[in-house]
Amino acid sequence: MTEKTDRPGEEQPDVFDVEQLRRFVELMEEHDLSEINLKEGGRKIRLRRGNILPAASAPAPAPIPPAASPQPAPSDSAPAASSGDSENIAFIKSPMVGTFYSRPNPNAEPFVKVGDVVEPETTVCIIEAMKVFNEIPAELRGKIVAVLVKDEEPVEFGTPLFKVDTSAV
Amino acid sequence: MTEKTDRPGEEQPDVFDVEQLRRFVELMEEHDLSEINLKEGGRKIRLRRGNILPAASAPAPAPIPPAASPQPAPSDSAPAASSGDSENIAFIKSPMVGTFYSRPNPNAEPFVKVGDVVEPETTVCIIEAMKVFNEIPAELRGKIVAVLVKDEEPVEFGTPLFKVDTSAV
Amino acid sequence: MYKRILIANRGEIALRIIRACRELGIETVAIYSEADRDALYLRLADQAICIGPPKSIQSYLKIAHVIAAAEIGNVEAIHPGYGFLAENAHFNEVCRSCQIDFIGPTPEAMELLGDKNRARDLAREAKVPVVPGSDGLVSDEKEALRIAHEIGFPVLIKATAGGGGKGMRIAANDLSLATALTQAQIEAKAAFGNEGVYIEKFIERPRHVEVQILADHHGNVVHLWERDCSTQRRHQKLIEESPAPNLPDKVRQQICDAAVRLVKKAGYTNAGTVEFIVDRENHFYFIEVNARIQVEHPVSEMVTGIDLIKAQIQVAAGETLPWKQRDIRVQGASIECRINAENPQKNFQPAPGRIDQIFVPGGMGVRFDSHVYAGYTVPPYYDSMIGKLIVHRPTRQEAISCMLRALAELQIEGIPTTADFHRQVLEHSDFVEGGIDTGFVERTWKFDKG
Amino acid sequence: MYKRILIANRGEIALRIIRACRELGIETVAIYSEADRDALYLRLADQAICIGPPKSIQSYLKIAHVIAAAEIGNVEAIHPGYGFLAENAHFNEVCRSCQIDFIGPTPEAMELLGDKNRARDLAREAKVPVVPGSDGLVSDEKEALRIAHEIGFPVLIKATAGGGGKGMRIAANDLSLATALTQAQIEAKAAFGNEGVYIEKFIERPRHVEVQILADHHGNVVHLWERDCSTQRRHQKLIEESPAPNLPDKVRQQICDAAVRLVKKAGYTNAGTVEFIVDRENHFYFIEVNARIQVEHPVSEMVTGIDLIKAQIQVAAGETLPWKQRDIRVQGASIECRINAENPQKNFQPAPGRIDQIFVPGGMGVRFDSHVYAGYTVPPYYDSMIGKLIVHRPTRQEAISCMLRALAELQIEGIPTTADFHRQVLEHSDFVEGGIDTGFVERTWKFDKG
Repeated sequence: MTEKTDRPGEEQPDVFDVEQLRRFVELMEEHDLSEINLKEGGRKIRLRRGNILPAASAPAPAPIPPAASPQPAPSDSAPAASSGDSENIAFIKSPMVGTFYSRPNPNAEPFVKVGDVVEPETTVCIIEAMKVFNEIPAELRGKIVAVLVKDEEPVEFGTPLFKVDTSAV
Repeated sequence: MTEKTDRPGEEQPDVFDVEQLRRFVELMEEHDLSEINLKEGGRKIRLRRGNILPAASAPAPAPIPPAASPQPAPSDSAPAASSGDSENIAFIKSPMVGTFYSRPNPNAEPFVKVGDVVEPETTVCIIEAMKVFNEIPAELRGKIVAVLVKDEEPVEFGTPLFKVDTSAV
Repeated sequence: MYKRILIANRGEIALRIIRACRELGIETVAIYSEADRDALYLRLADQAICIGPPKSIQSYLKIAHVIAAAEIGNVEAIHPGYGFLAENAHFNEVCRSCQIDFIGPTPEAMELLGDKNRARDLAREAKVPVVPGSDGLVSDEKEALRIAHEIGFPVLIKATAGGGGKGMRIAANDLSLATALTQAQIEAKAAFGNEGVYIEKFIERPRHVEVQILADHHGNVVHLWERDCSTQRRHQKLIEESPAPNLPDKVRQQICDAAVRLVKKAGYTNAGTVEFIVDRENHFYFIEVNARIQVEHPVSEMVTGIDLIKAQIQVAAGETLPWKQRDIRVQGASIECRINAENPQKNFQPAPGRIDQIFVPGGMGVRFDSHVYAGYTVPPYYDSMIGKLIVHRPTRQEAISCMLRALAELQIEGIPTTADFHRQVLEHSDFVEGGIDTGFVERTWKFDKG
Repeated sequence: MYKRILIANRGEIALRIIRACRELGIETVAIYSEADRDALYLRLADQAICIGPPKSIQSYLKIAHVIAAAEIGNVEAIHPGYGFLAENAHFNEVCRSCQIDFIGPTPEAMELLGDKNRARDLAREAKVPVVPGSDGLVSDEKEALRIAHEIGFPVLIKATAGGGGKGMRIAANDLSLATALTQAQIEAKAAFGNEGVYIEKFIERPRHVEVQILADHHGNVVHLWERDCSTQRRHQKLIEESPAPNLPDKVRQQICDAAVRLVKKAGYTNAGTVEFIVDRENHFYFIEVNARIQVEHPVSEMVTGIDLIKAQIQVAAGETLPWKQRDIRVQGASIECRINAENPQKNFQPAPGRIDQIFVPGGMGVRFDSHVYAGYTVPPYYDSMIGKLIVHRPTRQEAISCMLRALAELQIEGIPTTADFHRQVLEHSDFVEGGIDTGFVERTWKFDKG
């Protein structure tokens, strides 16, 4: 941002701002980060959470194969949309258990396809549960990079449905 | 307080501000942080909490008091003589379970007392087991610094009997 | 028999049901909230489906999500366990409308027995004793006296709109009754804007005795004898046992027969519990029916040898009960201690957190039903029970000795538990002698006011 | 009754004995080698004494050290468990000379039964069948034929100086007998410099059936029925059960009666096991007596409800057996799997090391006797058994289902175990049908040659 500030500008909180740190920590908790490392010029913030030696303190799961969940379990707990592995990649996740439909009816076009740009209120799919067809909004803005679930596939709460590039808009 | 701060603005707390630190620590406790590292120009704060080392992998013993062993359990497994806490301090340990006698008979002088210099073959005490009186040799060379067991006290295998300064000879 | 069922619960009871299913060769679908994602018992299920965030209201209590999981899991039946949706007649109805068997009673039987007044009426019809009292409201002293003389002192005057002890008075004789009546009416009026009160017999130092019932869909009802659950704190059961100590055989038989009569009258099916209070003279009074499996079911399993969860599933699938009443005999004595992640020093405040280390008790006569392990984190969202320690020995005295040694063995590090408090209770002479009442724990141990 | 006893053993059996003592109100002194210093079960003892370095020969087998520990621990009796000094008649003698009760038989009975020839003679006197054969050496073909016809083919020709299968031949008829005799003599001569051979009946595909005995010091002897331990690999028992499947009631009764006759004849006291082999026609033959408690004792405890370790202590202290034979009834079926820290993929090579994580099976019908826990390191100095998984259900079929689900639950990380191999055995149709023989495991699974 600024080239060289030992001296933060008006709105810029300094590194010792507890409220800012609290927001970082909440961010870490929300996303189960173990470390944050920030540095700009002489300013540097580094935060670490949890056990330092994770191998010993967090035993690996039992050797039997994990109970069949059709999709890989998402690692964070944000219910609908949250940032993914890279800064600009996010996922639209299923807010409920049910069956995924990419289009309003078998003869229609899909709600969205790769390359489409979605707005938060754009309907991206239908999740059917108990005979109710729930239209699912994107809840974020970005470009669809991948559709992760096939038509009529069952999805759990939290199953990633679409991969979205949020920098592309 | 500090002579030369990069940017000691009026309201800006310096790194030594206890109230600020207290808030950092509260933040750490609240969120189970193990470390905070802050740096700005020459200002730097680093806080760490909890066990960094592999405490997690070696669980502490159960909370019930350890089963009564009359002496503190020695931490190494050398049977008779081994180096102690300092390089020149060694212990003569009991090579068997039994009852400790410091003297050949109740009217005699002790085999050794504090200040005596012992040779490896010097008899330092008797351990009685099954009515057999076993003369115990020092098995090292040094000056007796302390007698760690009282007459007729029971000893286990490995119980330290004498503290010996091996540099004193 | 079912091929695949869904378990609409979590923790030890979910594991308990998975165990029964594995032994029966039935596949299981487990559901879990995000807070339970890492629980090891999920790995023992054939499929595990995440149904929502940690809060129960958004996950384990969310009927639409549970049903949707049953649909995508392709199950024939749902076992609700205890708590959560287990006694929710609406959920029970929804299961039926979706053609999924609910492993429990019908919605109608559940609703009937869930209404305390209707259950009480039903008990009267089935000649099951209920706590004697006025049939309706009592307004004047004369009527109050007549009723009190009829049912015998001491009597309890209770506000019809009441709750929390407000508008409640005990009267031991004619003189105090008049005062108590007026006071209760004034207090009730002030507290609830309704001065209506009624009178019932005050049962002093009652024991809590309950009868385990099993009923199939072919008209067969058996009981698995009784449990004594008098060791309570704030109406929370701490220790349960079977048989009830010092209960005369004749009374035991009468209570169990009464429970069967009531359940038959209600057209009840599957497992259930009929709860009674028993006074110092061994008169018993019906209180309510729990239309589900209960936490304390293992003590009945131990003394009868019958696996209640398996029986629930078999009965729900339409099988006939394989036992006649005469086949069901009590052998020895069984005790259960509920091990809770709570701090007895701090008024039993729940203490969720990470279990750093655990040594699980074992050996002759010991059963530990628990989903926890070293490294497991007890989440703060649900109840604090982390396991049930159950013993079964030939005599009650041996069962107490066995429980004491098992409690000493149960080493849990990282969070406080109630294990040590249980030891104090089990070593108390009143408990050892048998027949304590429901007020025993609170009279004997002083707790900080929470 | 004793106030304080010493446990001259380690691991699960030490914990088993501590458990029994705690329930009886007896104080315990545990001994340990430096390799076992951190074991949690030591904390359950009232005193723990280090008696030597890791190697058993310098610690658990060192009589002087064990006795010295008993002296400084001020105990009245020693329980030897199994293995180590449990069947050492000299140790037994030393205990007596030190006025410390040995919890087991007298040294005389131990010595008598420890000598296989004397035990075999005793069995004949007690009219207990032994494997038929020549009374002494056989040198010519004519005599060999006479004996073979007397005892019936097939017969086994064995070198008197033999061992390891050398000088051993099986003959199924007259023709092969002549050849076999000559070959065995030549081979024996070459291998041992002694051509002496004898003949005994060859028992094809035998089952291993053993009878649990309890005898007090007042002439009372009872049996706790039989166990089947035919699931073996290299003469190591893997799975034990009670009752023996498919054993006719009449034979079961005859075997148990024979065991009692033998034990009475030997003047035996305390717990013991009389071992038999049973052929395909259910003829049984005495093999030997194990003058101690055995690893597999829990299956008898489960089906009879009798705590054998407590009984051992009570009998040693001079109490009279509280049961008559008619009081001891078998209920249901019990199976035990020995869980060893071994790698079945590598010819069951012992695999000591750290147990990073363990989930202990529980629930209805499951007992796990083990001293291990998450973070425990299995030392390389002793046998590889880390626990015994035991189930007890109304029928054998249910017991197998229960064991299979318990084995699936038993999650151990960090070291390989035999748990999965047990599942294969329990799922094999020959095992499920009951009545496998001692060669079953080695015939059915091919192991790498170790």
